[in-house]
Amino acid sequence: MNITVKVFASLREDLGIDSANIRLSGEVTTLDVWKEITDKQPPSNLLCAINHQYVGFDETVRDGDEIAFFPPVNGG
Amino acid sequence: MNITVKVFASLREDLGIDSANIRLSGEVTTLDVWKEITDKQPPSNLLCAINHQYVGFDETVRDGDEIAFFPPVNGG
Amino acid sequence: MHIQICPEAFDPWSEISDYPARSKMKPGSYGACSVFVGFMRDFNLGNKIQCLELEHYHGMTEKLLTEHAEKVDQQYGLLELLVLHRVGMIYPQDPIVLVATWSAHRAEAFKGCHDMMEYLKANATFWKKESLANSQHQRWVDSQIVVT
Amino acid sequence: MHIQICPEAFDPWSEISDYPARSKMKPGSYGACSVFVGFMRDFNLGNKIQCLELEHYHGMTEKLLTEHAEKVDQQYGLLELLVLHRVGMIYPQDPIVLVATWSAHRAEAFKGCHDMMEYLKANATFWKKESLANSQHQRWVDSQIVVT
Repeated sequence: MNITVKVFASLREDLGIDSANIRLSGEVTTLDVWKEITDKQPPSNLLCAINHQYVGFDETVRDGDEIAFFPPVNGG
Repeated sequence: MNITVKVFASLREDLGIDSANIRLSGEVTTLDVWKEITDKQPPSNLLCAINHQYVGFDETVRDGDEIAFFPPVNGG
Repeated sequence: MHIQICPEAFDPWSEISDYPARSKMKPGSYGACSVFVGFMRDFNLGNKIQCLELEHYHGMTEKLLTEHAEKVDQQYGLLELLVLHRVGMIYPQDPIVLVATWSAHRAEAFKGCHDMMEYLKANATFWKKESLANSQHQRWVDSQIVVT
Repeated sequence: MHIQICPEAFDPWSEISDYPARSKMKPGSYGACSVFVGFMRDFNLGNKIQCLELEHYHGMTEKLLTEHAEKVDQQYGLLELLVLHRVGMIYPQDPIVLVATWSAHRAEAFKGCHDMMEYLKANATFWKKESLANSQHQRWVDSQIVVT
């Protein structure tokens, strides 16, 4: 399956990744996607979304999904 | 002693009094002032002020005071 | 801090927009502004309302609002506080009251604005007499008192 | 209801002033308007700040804000709700966020505005990178994350 990965803010700078298209096969979770883009450990306060919705790291990823990783948010 | 009495809103209309200067003698409370301006019973939700400060009906009145009687307030 | 009783209509948004420049605040010092504006509705208690006459106790109203504004200012560490309140003849859609607070962070601005507004509603010496549309009927709003 | 991400500076007071006429509200139907505006301060964590770059997750931000605005709208029976939020380069004194609510009575407007603002702060996908004055130093604000 093909997915899109997006990375934001300081995490984008740390990983050097803005956006990526990845091909994966088999049963895949959001944590698997993280491991696919970096060898680093997921930070304790890392946030994750699938298709613009907050999810955990054991969430199943499907073909065509947009997966995002980002640090704590700070609007307003 | 001389005092000024002011009456507001529906109470002003009911009593037919807007403002009055009254001469009184002896120990006088706000309730005595009420009795001086009308024979009617003080309504249960009547409010009273001396010199722009909320007070009760047993408050002592002094020469030169401005005593006000009015219904529940409703600003904003 | 500015407290004002207004016999004429005011534009709340231009008042707020203009206020910081003529206040004691330094530009860039405030991170938050919380505002409440009360407007006259054209409907009350099931009746269409034509206009409202707003009466106040001149002197006492200003004293109460100023004293409480100073308290709120201190309690929440506000940078500025603005209160405007109409009196006189008011028509549907007209602004009646404006409370605006400025502070470094949002919690203080929110709390200060809410506190000032609740105090004003419960204590400030204003009374409203509304005139019903298509009728000669007038009535005092929420300040019924029975004298017997 | 209107939710907008703004790449350019906006004037919060003229936006609020203009909104009722282009909203679904009938004139005279609203008795209360509660507003919060967040501004950029020129000082943070002991440093003078020159500017701020505000990044957002396009798509997710709009979705989260719209979903929560609909929830707030229903929960408090609001008549209207307006949310504007800046992205891009922001300078001291610039408005960053505007939340405004309209309702028949004041409690609902106050609660709706506060609820929307708290949700936005805690959940909406924005990040801030500030540039210190008189320095080349830049830092991410309140979104520290350590990748090892």
